[in-house]
Amino acid sequence: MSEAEQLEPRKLTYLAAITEGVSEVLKEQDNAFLAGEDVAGAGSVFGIFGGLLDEFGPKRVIDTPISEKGIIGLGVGASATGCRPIVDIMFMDFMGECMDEITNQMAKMRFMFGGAVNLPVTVTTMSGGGRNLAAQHSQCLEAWLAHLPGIKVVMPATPYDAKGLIIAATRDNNPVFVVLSKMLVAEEGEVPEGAYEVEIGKAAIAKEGGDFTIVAHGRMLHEALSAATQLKALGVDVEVIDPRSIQPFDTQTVIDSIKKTHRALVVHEAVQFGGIGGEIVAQIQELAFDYLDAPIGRLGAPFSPVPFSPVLENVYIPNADRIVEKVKETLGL
Amino acid sequence: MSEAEQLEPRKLTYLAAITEGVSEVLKEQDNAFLAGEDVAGAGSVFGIFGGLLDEFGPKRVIDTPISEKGIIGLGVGASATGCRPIVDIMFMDFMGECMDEITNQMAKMRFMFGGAVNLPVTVTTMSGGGRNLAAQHSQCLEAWLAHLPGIKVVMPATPYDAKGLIIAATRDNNPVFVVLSKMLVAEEGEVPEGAYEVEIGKAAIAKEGGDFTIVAHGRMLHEALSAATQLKALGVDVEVIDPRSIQPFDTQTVIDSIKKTHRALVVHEAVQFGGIGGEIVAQIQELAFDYLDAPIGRLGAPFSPVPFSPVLENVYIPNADRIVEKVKETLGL
Amino acid sequence: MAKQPSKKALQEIHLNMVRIRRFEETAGRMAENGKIPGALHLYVGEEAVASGVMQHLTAKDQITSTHRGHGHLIAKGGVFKLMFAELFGKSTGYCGGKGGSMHVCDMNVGMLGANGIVGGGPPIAMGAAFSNKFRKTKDVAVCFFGDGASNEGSFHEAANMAALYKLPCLFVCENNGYGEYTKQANHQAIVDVADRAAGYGMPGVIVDGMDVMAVYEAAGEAVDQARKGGGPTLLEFKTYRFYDHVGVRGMGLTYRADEELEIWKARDPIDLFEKNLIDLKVMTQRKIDNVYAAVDAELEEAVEFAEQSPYPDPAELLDNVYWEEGA
Amino acid sequence: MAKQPSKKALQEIHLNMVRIRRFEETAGRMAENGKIPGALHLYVGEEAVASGVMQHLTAKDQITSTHRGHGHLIAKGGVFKLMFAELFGKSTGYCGGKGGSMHVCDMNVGMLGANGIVGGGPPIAMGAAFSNKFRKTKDVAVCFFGDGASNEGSFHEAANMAALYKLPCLFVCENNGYGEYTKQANHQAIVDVADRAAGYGMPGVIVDGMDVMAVYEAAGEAVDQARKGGGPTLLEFKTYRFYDHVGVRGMGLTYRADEELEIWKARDPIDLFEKNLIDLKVMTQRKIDNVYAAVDAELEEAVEFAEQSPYPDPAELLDNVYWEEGA
Ligand SMILES: Cc1ncc(C[n+]2csc(CCOP(=O)(O)OP(=O)(O)O)c2C)c(N)n1
Ligand SMILES: Cc1ncc(C[n+]2csc(CCOP(=O)(O)OP(=O)(O)O)c2C)c(N)n1
Ligand SMILES: [Mg+2]
Ligand SMILES: [Mg+2]
Repeated sequence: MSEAEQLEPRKLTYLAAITEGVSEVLKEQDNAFLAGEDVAGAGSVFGIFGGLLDEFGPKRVIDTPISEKGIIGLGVGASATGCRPIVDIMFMDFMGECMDEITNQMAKMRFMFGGAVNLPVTVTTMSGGGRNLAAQHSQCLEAWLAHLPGIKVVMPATPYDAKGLIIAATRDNNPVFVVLSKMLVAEEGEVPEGAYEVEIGKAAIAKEGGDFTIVAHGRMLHEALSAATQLKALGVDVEVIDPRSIQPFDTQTVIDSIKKTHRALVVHEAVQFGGIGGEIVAQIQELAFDYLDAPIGRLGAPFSPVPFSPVLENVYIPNADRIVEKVKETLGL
Repeated sequence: MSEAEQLEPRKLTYLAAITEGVSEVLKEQDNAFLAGEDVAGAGSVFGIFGGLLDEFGPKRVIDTPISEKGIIGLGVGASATGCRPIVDIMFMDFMGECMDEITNQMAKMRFMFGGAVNLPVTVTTMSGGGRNLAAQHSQCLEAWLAHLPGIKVVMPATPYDAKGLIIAATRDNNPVFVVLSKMLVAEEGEVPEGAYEVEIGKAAIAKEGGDFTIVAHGRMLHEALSAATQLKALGVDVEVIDPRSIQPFDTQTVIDSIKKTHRALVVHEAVQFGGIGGEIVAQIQELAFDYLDAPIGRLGAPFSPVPFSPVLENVYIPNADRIVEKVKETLGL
Repeated sequence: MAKQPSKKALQEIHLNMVRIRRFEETAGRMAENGKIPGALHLYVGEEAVASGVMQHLTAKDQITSTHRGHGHLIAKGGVFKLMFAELFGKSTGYCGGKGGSMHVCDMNVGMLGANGIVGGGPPIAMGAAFSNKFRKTKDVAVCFFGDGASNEGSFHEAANMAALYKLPCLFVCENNGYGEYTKQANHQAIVDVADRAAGYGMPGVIVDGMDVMAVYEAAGEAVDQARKGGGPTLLEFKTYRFYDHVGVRGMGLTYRADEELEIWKARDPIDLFEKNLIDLKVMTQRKIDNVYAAVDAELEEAVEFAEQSPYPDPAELLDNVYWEEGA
Repeated sequence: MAKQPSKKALQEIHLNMVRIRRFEETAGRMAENGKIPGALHLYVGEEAVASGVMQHLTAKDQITSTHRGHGHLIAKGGVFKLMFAELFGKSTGYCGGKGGSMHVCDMNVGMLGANGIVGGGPPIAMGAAFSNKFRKTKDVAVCFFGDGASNEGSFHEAANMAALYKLPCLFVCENNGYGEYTKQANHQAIVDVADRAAGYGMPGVIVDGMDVMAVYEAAGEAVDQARKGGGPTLLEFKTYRFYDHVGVRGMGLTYRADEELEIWKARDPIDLFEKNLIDLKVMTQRKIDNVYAAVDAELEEAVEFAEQSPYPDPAELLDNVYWEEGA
């Protein structure tokens, strides 16, 4: 590649960034492999792992049976014995099939064994609605994972973060879940060539602003940014924070923002009740109580399963318009 | 029984109240049965179902294989077709084995089917630490369940509520989880004979007070009450609220209390991060922001699996002393 | 010995096969036209299984289904209008638009729902069978599941419990040789899923799933056995899906050869059966043509109904999350 | 053909059996005395299985275990001191007091942990076996699990994957006739768990689990096969636990007859083997007595060590939740 080309920042889709991230890992780490349902021959849903079988061969890119407990077991057993597996649970909705292996083995083994074992395993999975796939193929269940000491959970919202967090996850000696967003696959953004890391546990300030703080991860980051644009027109200068990492959670970055803006809204695609938003709000009000000029708002999905019909799904998933409404409500506009 | 004896309020243990609750249900509802691992011959752990096999026979009190997915499937399939099953997941820790059946079938079936089916199924399970059973037999995972629209979750803290909530759960036409507390089995309290219901979704004011609100469920209710006694000596008159029901959650009772006390602490045995406490705090600060004189405190377990060694488990599980400390901290005492 | 099907039964089976085939082809077209949101998994090629098995079931017998569930619902007595309306996401659909293709159900005919979770059905069917035995009905519960699903733990647990309790339960494996894009040889080391039956203590039977008479006969014995209290059977039907895992592409798929498809298409279950029906003089070609015409007319009407139907009112979103008194 | 064990091997097997037996009896006593918090599941009666299988394994071969895991750890090379300290909840224990009886482990000898989750082991062992094959070692991974655990979906998924990938993996079922308080006949309709093997495409072997020579022989063939790349085997050992599911009661249990226990005790695997050893002139009674004396001395020392050891510092609570740089 010529120097001129390299100067031009390279754009990739979220999808291509995922593929490239895994590819970098497989190049870098001899004991890494990718295993999951239809990850090899078919390149998984939407083709997020497309071409990896051709690049790395069937020894390192492995189709598994439809056996989620087996897949997580594969990741646990192999990572405990010298491999650095990436295992894929196709849709996050299927995590229920293997929550025991996640909760009672993967998350606890190191602690229960007094530190005698490391589990450098990465789990990739696709979350969220928006594709009319109904109640069993559209969920965001990161709150389950974040409640489990022993695992880390990241949710990249941009191509840059997708690649960088996948690489960071696989280099981490702990189990890390990389929760991807199925509505972002076509999203474009700058992605450097080669291997780089995005630090796990570090939020990003996606947009600076002084009047109001919105905390939003995954697909909701983009809705928040578009809401910020709408609110700008109303004279409200919003700061948008993308936690990127749900566990550990970068409380400090959020608190710093609120000390400046005094008002906040936490947005996620998951069901609001019991979602990770409650945790974030509870932390904020504890650590920045005296800085708050209004209650911290939350916007998550209503208390129902994800509906199939497009007209219902559209009103179900939080979006920029509803974020704007919520912010206006808080501000009394 | 003579009238005189009936006037004397009858005391039962939490354990006996559970057994009696299930017994009432099996007497009342012909299509009810109890199924689970070792519920029949052995009466389950601690004997919570002791004697029911003798009373109702093997057709209605059924030992199952060690197959949690099968057990929940049994509850879903049987309740969809005219039975009112009570199915038992011995320890709440094992719920991971069947989270798919809970999440994607039990909780969603009615909604996905547009209301075409009712699932009058009750799930009983034992939660919590304190018996040195280590990381895989001591968890409180009610936060997972509360995040799932379509199921209800109750956590009785007293013998009275245990019996009344089991009966209410089985009469409900929705799936209801009755999460019991393994440290409370020997707890005594008044329990009326015969069938009665405790309303699902209604909190109890376990102790009235005007200075400070503590919200605490399950085993933690008792720690909160004992903390309240200690705090009384310091001149702090604590109101203790037992939510009893986690889903639906009785926000109003909590808000009413806080409008009076202006300060609150939410306590649960589950890991604090991502626990249901975050949800409760987020709701309180939203609905009673102007009434709060201090940030709402939370006290849950630290961010680790439950340790085995008694000295570690003792510092792990929240207790009255730590509740007192937290309250004093909030009050600046 | 196996029951011989009556002429009427043969005609009903044929009708169901045609109903499924034509429904699926129409649905495929509608999906291409953008009328059906979400994912569509077609049953074309596997019609003999649903039709042959269901012929032995009454509306009170229950079935659980899969993501590829239209065929099961149709053979169980599903109504085209309600199906199309549901697939379109309309309020008049089976689920009021909340379920879609992967969740069509009809409790009135004992169809406990298509299921988006692979392996979701067996535990539920086992529970229904338990209920049948508990309530002392003579009803049978049948779960349909794929070769891929036979690798899920849920199948294992359900099969073990059904055999243990001798439940009136049928485990019907539709072995179409693939789980999504993965050949059976790449997801299990066995050739016959029926080999798993012995491990639960139930009979396992391997049947040509393209020959509806063979399906009918094998299912008849298993249903009889279950109804009589003889416990569950694992029936494996060797079959094939003519289209892609999801959507309507037939040929040119990267993961399977067109030649393979051609071999199976040469044994199209409907063609085979129609030849049979004519040979046996159960139906004439004209009568067969009339069946297609009638089914197509019904389909046209159903599509029209679905198209004319309104979308759900957004206010309905929170309905039926819970059962509510008086709701 | 089966390898004939050397005299040394026979003595090692015997030593392991005695070590397990005496360890468990001592632990039982300690639990009675209130020295061991939590739950204690004794392996007494099943010593032949762990000892016979483990004789074929090196410290680099991995095993996963169960809630009844002391025997597995001991036969794999576990150290009494570290075990007792762990059972007592002391900081010097295998897990620094964080795991206890149900989580003892020793990565240095390839013991990937006892497991409080029934069916927790098989997927992990399958993963370790995958890793062995991937890393081109010649190591074998073995999971021990009970008859009760064979009904968990996790066993099913792991067995299918191990057979599919032809992994160096052994599935060792310790069929002691009970899952907790439920007889095998009340938790599965089959008599032989080995019958499940065919459903995965692996051999299933039924072996007298009280006869350590039979265990040794069967395990030897399966381990050889696995090491040579021949794939997994399901070995079922018929055995019995002499004490209650949890704790130390032996007789007078409500869910099993004392007569049943007596029948099995008459075939105490250690008695049988010692008779054999004497008959074969591999050991004399005096030599055998010496083994007990040495083991008891070691146990005494180990208990003493555990008793003298400090409890963990509460400040250690949050250690090792995560791996941390430099920690
Ligand atoms: C628990 C779960 N895992 C994975 C999937 C994704 N998925 C949908 S269909 C399918 C293949 C199913 O194969 P099979 O059971 O053979 O049925 P077929 O599609 O061949 O009819 C997979 C893997 C799912 N829906 N649920
Ligand atoms: C997933 C899970 N379900 C239930 C239990 C409770 N439990 C502990 S041991 C046991 C019986 C296990 O039986 P088996 O596998 O035969 O082993 P054994 O105790 O006979 O050695 C049960 C049900 C558990 N620990 N984990
Ligand atoms: Mg298939
Ligand atoms: Mg057993």
